[in-house]
Formats: sequence, C-alpha cells, structure tokens
Amino acid sequence: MSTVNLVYFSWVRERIGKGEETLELPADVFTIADLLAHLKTLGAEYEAALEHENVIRAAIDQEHVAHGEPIAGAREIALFPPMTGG
Amino acid sequence: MSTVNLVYFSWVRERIGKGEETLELPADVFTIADLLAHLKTLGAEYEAALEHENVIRAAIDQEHVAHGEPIAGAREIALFPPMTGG
Amino acid sequence: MAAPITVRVQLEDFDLAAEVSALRRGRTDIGAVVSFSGLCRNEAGALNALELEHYPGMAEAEIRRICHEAVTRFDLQGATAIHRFGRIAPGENIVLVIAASPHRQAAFDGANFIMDFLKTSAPFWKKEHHADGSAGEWVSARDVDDAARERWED
Amino acid sequence: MAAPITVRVQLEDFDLAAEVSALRRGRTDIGAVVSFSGLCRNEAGALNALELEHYPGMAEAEIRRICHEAVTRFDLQGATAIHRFGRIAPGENIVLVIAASPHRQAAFDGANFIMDFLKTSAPFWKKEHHADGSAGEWVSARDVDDAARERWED
Repeated sequence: MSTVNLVYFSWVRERIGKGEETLELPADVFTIADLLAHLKTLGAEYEAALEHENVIRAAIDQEHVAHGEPIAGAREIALFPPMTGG
Repeated sequence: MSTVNLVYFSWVRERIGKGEETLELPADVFTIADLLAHLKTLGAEYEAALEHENVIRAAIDQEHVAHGEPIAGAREIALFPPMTGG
Repeated sequence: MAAPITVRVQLEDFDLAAEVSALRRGRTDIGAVVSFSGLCRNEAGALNALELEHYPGMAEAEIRRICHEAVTRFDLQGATAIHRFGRIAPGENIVLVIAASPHRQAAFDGANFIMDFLKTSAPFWKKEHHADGSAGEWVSARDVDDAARERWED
Repeated sequence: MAAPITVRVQLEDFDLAAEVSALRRGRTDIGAVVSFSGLCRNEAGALNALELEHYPGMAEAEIRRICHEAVTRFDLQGATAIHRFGRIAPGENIVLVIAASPHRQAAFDGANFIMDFLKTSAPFWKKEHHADGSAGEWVSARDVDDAARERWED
C-alpha cells in the first residue's frame, strides 16, 4: 500500500464530486493506467468521470505524463480533461 | 512634348541633387523605361542615380508600376530605390 | 544577457502597455515586439461570462516551460505570458503573450508558438455561463488546436 | 460591421495601448488582438539614429491598400498601421501594426502579412547615422524581406 494525493479538475472534478483526496493504493497499481482502472472500482461517480480513459490527461507532481508512466514516488497526481485555456 | 512632375527619394534624390522637378518630355518617351533612358541623357548626376536601372522602382500617381508601364496622363512620377521601411 | 521570462497566473486584469514597457525598458537591442491578447468573445450574444479553472502551481510551471522552450528555439530576447483565471466577461482579457527579438519573424513565431502550446498544455479549463442563466458547459478541446501545436514539430 | 482600418504616417511617437484600446472599444466579438512594434535597434552600439524618409501621400495610400488586402484575406475585424518618419533613436518605435480577429491564427497572420508587405512596398527609406559622427549609409533592401513577402503568394 502507498498513499497518494489526487487532484481533479474541470468535469472530472465535477463528476467525481470533489477536487482532491488522499487515497491508499493497492500494491498492484504501478502506472497511471492502473490508477484509472482502480479508481473506476470505487464507485459510479468515478466510472462516470473516467469512462472515456483516452481523453483523461494526467500529471505527476505538476508535469504531464502518459498513461503508461509509473507512479512510484509521486506526491501528487492530477487527472483532468483536455485543456482549453488561452 | 508633355509636361510631368518628377519626385525622387533616398539616394536617387541625393545623387540627382534635388527632390522634385518638372520636365518637358520628348514625344518618344512612352514608358517608365523610356523615361529612365531619357533622364540619363540629362547629365552625369542622372547617370549616377539611375545607373543600375533594375533596382530603380517607379510609381505613377502614387501607385507602384513596372518599367514597361505607359506614362501617358501621369501627373506625378516617382523614382526611388527599393524600400526599407518597417 | 539572459532573456527575461515573466509568467503570471492571476485573477485580476493585466496591462498590455506596462508589460511591453517592462520588457523593453533600458534596452536598445530589441528590434521587434509581438503581443498577443486573447479576449473573452461573445458569439451572437449568448454568453454571459467564461469561468476559467486552473491547476495552481502547475499552470505557472507549464507556462514557464513553454516560454523557456520558445526563448531557446527562437532566440528571443524576452518573453512574457500572463493568464487570468476566475470569471471573465465578454470583451475582457484572458491571456497575454509577448515576445521580443532582434528580428520580426522570430518575434511573431515566438508569440505564436507560446500561444499554441499554452492552449494545448497549460492546465486551464473554460466553462461557459449563458446569458439566459442556464447551466454552462465546459468548452471542448478542439482538434484545430492540436493541429496548430503539431506544426511546430520538425 | 465594416472592419475599421486606421492608417497614420507621423513624426511623433505612438501609444500602443491607446491604439489597441481604440480597436477594441465597445466590442465583445473580438477574440484575438496581435500587435507588432518595430523598434530602432542599435547593433553593437554603432548607431546614433535612423533617419526615415518617406513619400508623403503614397506612404499612407500604400499602407492602406495593404491593410485592406489583409482585412479581406484574413477576415480581420480591424487593422491599424502607424509608421513614423524623421529621426528615430535606438530603443524608439518605428512602426506599429495591430490586427484583430475572432481567431488567433488570423490575427497573427494578418499582422505578419501587413508587416511583410509594408517592408517591401510602403515607400520608406532608412538612413543610418553613426555614433562616431561619420556620414550615414542608406540601409540596403534585403532579399530575406522579398522572400518573406513571396510566401504569401498562393
């Protein structure tokens, strides 16, 4: 088990119903993809937020990462939709 | 014979030694190219200014024209080097 | 002289003239300054405001990374990027990008590059608030923005 | 609404903020404003000033033609071009171009297009005055400027 801080933005945040949380992750969660699969087991709100995994972007410690990125050592993991600033 | 107002700019002006003049043109001066050839017969200062005809730009009544452009009806003809504004 | 990079993410409006002046001050080696102002636009009067959400910390860090990349790639003499968050009404500023260079095309390219990457990788999200009071929608990311970013790959 | 075009050729300096404000005033349909400021640049401290000669009347007319072409081609919501003449010291403004559009790339392209054509077809000529008091040279036209202009031909 490892502890990680998760932050959510935009409609990912709205669908999950919170902006941040701290979770204990099972030992078999190695990558962002594993994390997404794990979160979807936590309830319908996570399933709704993360249904289309291919559009979900992730950042580890405030840097963009691909879904295959290992999360070992991450202090903060962010999940959000494609960005629409500018 | 026709009368035309000529204006010169930049080093064309400096080499000719004046910024403007009114000239009577011979009847066989039909185009800008003819005008350049005629001016070069008027003295060494015109020869020096117009020596490299291919770099001389011309405008008739404040619009750019090619050397083949007829000058009939022109009120003002300008001769100048390539532009370097901006 | 290191090229100064100014990055801010803020609630309040910014001042184009002040930011350009700050970049130019005391220098006589700059030949071209290009600024881009991105505004909240009201198409057909249907929009009451945009709500800009951002990821504090990462937003600044990501924009700074983009500006560094632009300064290196286009040999800029300075770059400024300011992005607002919160509620922004039609006609108001959202984002400002400034690039300075000895040469005009590098200044244009620098500002354009920063905007293209800022739109696709700086963590901001726009939500629309409609004039009729109806619940707003999150603005969708556009393929044209990804395409704009990809043109810089060589 | 016809796109406003503002063209001025003047001795005195201009005010970037005032010109951008004039273009934006009272409108909520503009999404992007790009400004280009061209400055007198002092390479290696050798320059005392630039002297800008122009063809009065034609300078304004030619810049106006270029702005009209840009507005039509890029569907701009407005364009401003101001070019100074006379003696201009290093660090001072020479030229300002502003383009407004609903979309960012059109605003960038509009301003860039106006600058490329302005450099090669607006009747202005620069003469250098050296810091050591020596007689100045007329600045030569550069092939790179012709090439920049030609890229807009399609």
